[in-house]
Amino acid sequence: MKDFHEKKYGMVIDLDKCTGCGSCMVACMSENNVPFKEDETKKRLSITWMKVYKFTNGKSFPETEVCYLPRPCMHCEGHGGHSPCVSVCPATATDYSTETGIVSQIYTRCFGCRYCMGACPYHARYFNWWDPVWPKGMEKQLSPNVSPRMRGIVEKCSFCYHRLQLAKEKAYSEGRREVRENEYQTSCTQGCPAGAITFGDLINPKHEVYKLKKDQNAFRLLERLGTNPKVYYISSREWVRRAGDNYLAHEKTGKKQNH
Amino acid sequence: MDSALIPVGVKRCSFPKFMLLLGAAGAVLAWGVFAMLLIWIKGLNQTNMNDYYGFAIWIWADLAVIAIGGGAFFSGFLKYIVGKDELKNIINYAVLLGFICYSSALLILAIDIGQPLRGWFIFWHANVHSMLTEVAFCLTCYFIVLTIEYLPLVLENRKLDKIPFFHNLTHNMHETMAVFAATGAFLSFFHQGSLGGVAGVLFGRPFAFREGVLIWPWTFFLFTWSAAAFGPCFTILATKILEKVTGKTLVKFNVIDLLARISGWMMLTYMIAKIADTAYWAFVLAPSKGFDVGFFYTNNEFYGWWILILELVICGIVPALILVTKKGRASKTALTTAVVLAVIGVCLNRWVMVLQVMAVPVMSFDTWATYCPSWQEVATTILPVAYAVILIAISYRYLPIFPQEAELNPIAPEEALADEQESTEETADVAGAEPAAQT
Amino acid sequence: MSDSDEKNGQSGIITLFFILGFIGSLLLGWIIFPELLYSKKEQPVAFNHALHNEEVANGCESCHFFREDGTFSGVPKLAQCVECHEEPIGVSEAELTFVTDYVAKGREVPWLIYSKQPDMVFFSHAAHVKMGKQDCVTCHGHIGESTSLKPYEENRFTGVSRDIWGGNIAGISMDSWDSMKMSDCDKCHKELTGRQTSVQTQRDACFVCHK
Amino acid sequence: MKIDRRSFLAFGVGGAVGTAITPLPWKLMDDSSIWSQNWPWTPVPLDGAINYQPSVCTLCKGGCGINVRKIDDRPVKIEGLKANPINKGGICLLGLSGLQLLYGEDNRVKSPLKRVGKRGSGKFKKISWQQAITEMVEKLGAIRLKAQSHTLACISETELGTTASLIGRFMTAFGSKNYIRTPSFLDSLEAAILKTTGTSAAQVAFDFENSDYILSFGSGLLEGWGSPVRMFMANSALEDKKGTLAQAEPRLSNTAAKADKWLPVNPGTEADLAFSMCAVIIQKALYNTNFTAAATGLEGFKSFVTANYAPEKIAKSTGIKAEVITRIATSFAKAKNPVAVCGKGSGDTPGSLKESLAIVCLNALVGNINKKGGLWLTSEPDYIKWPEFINDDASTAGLQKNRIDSAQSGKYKDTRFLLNNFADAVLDDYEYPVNALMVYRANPMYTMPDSEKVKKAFEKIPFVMSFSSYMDETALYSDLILPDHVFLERYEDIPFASGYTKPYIGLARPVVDPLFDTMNTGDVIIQIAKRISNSIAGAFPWKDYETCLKETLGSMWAQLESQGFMTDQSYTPPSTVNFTFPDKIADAPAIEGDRGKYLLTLVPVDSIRINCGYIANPPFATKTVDDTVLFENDILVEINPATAKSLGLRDRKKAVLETPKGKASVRVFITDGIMPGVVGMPKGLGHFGYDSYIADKGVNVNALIGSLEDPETGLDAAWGIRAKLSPA
Repeated sequence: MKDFHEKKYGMVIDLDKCTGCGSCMVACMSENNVPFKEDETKKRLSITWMKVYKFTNGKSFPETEVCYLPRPCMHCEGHGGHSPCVSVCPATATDYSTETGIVSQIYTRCFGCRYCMGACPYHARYFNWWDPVWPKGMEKQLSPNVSPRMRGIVEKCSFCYHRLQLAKEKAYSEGRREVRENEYQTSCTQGCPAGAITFGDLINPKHEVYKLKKDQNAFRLLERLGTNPKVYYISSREWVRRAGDNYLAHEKTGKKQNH
Repeated sequence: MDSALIPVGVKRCSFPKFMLLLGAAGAVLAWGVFAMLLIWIKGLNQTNMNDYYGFAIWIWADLAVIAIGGGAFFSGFLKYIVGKDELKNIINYAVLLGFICYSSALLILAIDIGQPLRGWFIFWHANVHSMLTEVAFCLTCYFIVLTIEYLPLVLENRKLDKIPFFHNLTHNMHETMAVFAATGAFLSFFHQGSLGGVAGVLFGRPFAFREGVLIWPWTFFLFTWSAAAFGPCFTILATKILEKVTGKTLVKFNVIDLLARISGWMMLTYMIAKIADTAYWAFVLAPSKGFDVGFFYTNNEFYGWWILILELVICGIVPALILVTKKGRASKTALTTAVVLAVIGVCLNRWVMVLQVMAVPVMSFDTWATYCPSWQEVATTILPVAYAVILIAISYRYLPIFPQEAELNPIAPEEALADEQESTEETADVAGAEPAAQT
Repeated sequence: MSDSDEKNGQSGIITLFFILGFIGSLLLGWIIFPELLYSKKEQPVAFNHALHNEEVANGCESCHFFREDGTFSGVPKLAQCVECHEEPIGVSEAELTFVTDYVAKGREVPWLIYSKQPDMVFFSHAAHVKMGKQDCVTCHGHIGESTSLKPYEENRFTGVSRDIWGGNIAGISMDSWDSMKMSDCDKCHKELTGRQTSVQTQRDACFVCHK
Repeated sequence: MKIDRRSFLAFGVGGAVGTAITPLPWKLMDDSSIWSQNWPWTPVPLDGAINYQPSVCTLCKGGCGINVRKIDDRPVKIEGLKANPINKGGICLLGLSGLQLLYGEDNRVKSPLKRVGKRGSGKFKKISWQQAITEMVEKLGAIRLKAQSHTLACISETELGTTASLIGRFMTAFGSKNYIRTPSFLDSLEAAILKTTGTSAAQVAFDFENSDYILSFGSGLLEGWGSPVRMFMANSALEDKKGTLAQAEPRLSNTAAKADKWLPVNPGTEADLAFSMCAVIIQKALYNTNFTAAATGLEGFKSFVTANYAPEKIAKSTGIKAEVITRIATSFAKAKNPVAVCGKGSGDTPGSLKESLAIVCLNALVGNINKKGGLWLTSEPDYIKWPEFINDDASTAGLQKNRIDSAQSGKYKDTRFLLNNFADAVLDDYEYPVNALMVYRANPMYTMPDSEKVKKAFEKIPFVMSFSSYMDETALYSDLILPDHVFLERYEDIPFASGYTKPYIGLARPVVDPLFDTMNTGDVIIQIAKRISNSIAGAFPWKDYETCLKETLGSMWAQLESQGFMTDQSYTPPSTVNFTFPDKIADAPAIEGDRGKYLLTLVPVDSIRINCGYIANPPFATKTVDDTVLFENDILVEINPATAKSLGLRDRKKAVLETPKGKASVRVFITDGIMPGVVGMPKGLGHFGYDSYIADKGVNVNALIGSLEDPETGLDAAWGIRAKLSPA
């Protein structure tokens, strides 16, 4: 069956390489004009489009092992682009593009009902509970390529869509329609010092992600829910792969539902 | 002082006493309005919601008031469509309660959104796939219907009714009320259902997700069914409360009995469906997503098995069984207990379908979310209660809400005679569904 | 005066008042309101597009050019103007103002941009001009042939240029350059590209024109 | 005919009907939503031409290349520079947050300031550069007049590069030997190398990129140790080639989490563990005979380690089972290119000589010194070749005096800097008082252990001058602040990337015009020098800093200017090393504190997400800090569930942490990722300088720990302290 996408941008994150350093988080914040407050320790009120989760194998000292898992928006495809969040937005503020596979969020369309946040099992969506305020002088850092958000709306990772917009402009001015793999990379991919993140077109065999997603240790988060996410993870550790989804005690890791 | 406005043939408390009640309720209302303004001006940071708890007490309140306001559509349905004519003696009050519930729900929604000025986008840029769109449209339409249903009642005020235009309007509206009642029932079926669908379609949330038919998950039908079943209980409860407050019997027992019996059977059938749904979810659906049902009720500080038992058994099967038995209905205590439990039960169901849904972690390495509303949220949630007290008080005092009141509470003969004559004259040409008691 | 006369007179008055209210509100809504809604400002320097157009070799793109990375430069910066206007050319008043107030002081001219979209809009000139082969006039009208700049009007409430909504207060546009609302973009996209990449709207995806 | 209520009603109805068919209500409704979409108080970033400017980041000792994205003249984002050999395009979160350290007005010192209030009160008055320099000249001139040149001291993060060298030269010309560099693990390694190879002033580097087995003794290789981005890449490279990382550390740090083997070792016994591994390697004859044959003293070493460090013997004290020690030692020795590394945490404490010797010996046994994938001895860059100058009598007299910190003479003649002695020296007037102190690229008030003592010492120094760009703790305690440009506003040569094997010079360049009235410290030094005395002026023949820098770099300038860095990637170290195994090693000082009174050991916890150096953590970086580290303004200390149980402590609840140095209110985070009996306390929090986005978050661990003098090097050997923890 031919994929209905023209491009299907996605990510493969190698958890064996991720060191939990947090560069991806700051790379994202500084690229996307993400605001910050004096106190960001209440994590459920803290906007982090890219968030590094830390979890353990649950064993006690000294058998404890730790995994760091960077979580951007998964840009779920769901069934035919009806991702958990896109399908519930009452005002069409979030949408699924078959051109890129990206789940868009239009801040000015959103009126802040937060239904999408309730729908997203990854908690990739964040609400602007406050007006964004930059400490004196710091608003000079804001990039014009990403629109700052106002209070009262939901925002989330856009796969640095503005970078594709810019890459397209460059391609067009050179008479090309196609954007090259290295011309469109997300800020977190570019910033990751461990080189753990790979980004590209999941359905283009020439792209790195196409090969990596087929790794025998590749998995996606909560596949059993049918969210059909576009972010793949690779881990050589079985317990990490198992943590990627929910399993009944007797089930084997990787057992998939039929959809 | 305001005797000219008070319906004929009934007695009301003194005006100062009435004002005292309004004043007390008004103070609470003012507190709620203050909180509401704070939220509109400063934003939703005034709440204790967070990125895990984007839906919280308000959405619960919305779902709950609409569920208990379900008495309006279902009584209307029973009276106008099914033809249970006895219900005319309680339908006014049911409509009033419905009007209060639905206007409250709309107000809470307006507070709940982060950008109220863009609230109309839900209509203008509607996404037809969204349950919330369905909710917004049906809710608004049904609110209009309720307004139309409530309006003739207002116009029946002794003073207003003297204006011929209003008098005729009332008459004509009563004529066509069956049409509105039918429309209301139809709309209600959808929005009660779509409110159920709000949680049921969340396929990223295995605690809430249900399969269903076409675009509607089972919760869609369960919500409609439960609103129809439990809504009348609230109508009965609110009547009981008003009777307690006024110290009068306002509705004859046969009316209550009928409503309670229908409600009881509805509840019983609903409970069967709900238990079947819960069982299928617990043993088939949730496990297919890798969840053991026990997971949803353990490993957290608040949500235990108790909530399931409370909802299904104590506040579900028990009141249903009381209400389907003649003996249960006949006992005042049993009946009251049953309707109280039922109202708690339906509210609890809505709580579970909003707040527990948000609390349950989905990613294996995520944690349970807890939430406790801020005073601003509490105040704005209580606001509708104060508003309801005020509107009920005013309506009861000045409008002929309970057609049987005069009959059940005869007042001193001379007064009554004078009133009687007047009322007979005035109501002479008002035929049909005129609820004013003509004995 | 008989009762009925009085009654007739009374209803006449009521009708009159109704009409007064009706007409008054129409005047208010259609004529006074638009006047109040927009503020008017003159451009800092009188500029003659037609004149410049004759002097330059490459039409609009001589001054409104594409940068090397494909982005569009928009309204020229002072540095560009200085390339020719280091010293006053001619003796017009505007020229003198421009050279003394801006060139000499090294101050950027605070041009008021008619076609400035709100921040959430991403508009790719490259996509439209380079790829789509659209001409400037389609969206910007015949500004290139104008000899003077019209006053800049701004919505007092939203701070957006009037040219986005368009001059017509009812939002009706006759020519393609009359307004620059989302619906205008969308109309053209639908007609010319026919793309249906948005799952929700069956039109072009949101992230094509938004950022 | 009369106008009554009904007429007005009619007017109103007519108006309403009319209004409904005008654009007024609809346009206003639409506009109100457009207004809400463009709230005037939500900033709209200015658009312009995107351009990039390469430079070098100087926020830590990593020396990474950065590429600054600008919109017209306005920097908007810092990215890693692909071409740079150290970070190859990668970047850490501190570097990514760098613009916050440029733009954050409330943290910047925006002009020269003179103290007017009490020390530490933060009351300053703005003065001009002219006034500021005059003030300095007068203060320093007076000291010279009183023949007390030697009482001027300077604390700096580095002694390398043109600016630091200018300051050093100024100190010498002025007549003071008291240029004190802040400590690093390399100091102790340097001493170990001197002891074993006789090579002095060697820079120690590790060829991680080519190693297949990294054995680390508490080094936070992924916590900010060395050049952080290089370390992340090295770890990924190790992952790719299926190499091994073993981490000996009491806590499950990021490094331990990524390690193939985590050895939870009792704090303070890391050296014993390393020697024990030496013993295993020797016992099993797994050592590199080529190397040991060329080396001397193996026999003595053999008998020393086998007698004292047999695995069975030290298993108990270290907490690592004998068979684990044997297994790790064996696999380490059998690896193709193994390397052992030390330097706890991010490497800003020297540690004991014993520990450094232990890892040098481990490396020597496997014969990887100056070999591919091993420990390299490289030399310091030597491009700074300035003409000799003549000291006048005042400076000659000053230079006769010993250093205030006791380094470079007597017992510690081989140690170059001993900042850990500074506070005591000031407070006890060792030989002479400190009359003036200059602080350049350092924040000793915050970073030095035993904050209370440091504060007292500062209070005793009559004149403290800071070159800080930020209102940090030291600046707050200064009498005069002469703010430097920040790294994005100035030229600076960076001749060094911590732990990197290849020769490297990076050039930081101004990517933006200075935002405030600041001045390059190099220029300040030149201007002061020219005015204090003729002889000092004679040592500074340059017009300004930029001239000096260009002259100094000479022919390298052109390439540095165009590329941002210079390197020799083909460099390999001399293959022969004259190595002597030690035959006895002095014990390191025991952890401070009474074991009876203090039942636990407090260890500082380094994290890449919290910069603990002289620059405070910017808001973006702090935003990434977990709520298990910082919650609201409370710091969380890590303890094992067993520890918590024995002390009756509950997760996330408040507790009181007490050490011989002080007391602090904390919360506890209960985790299996730490040994029982150990308390892990995050480093880099508890600033009281800076603005409210940085200050008053948690507690500074340095306030609770002290320093311990290593018996041989005098360097700070402490890592942690005894502590007790009780419920609040």
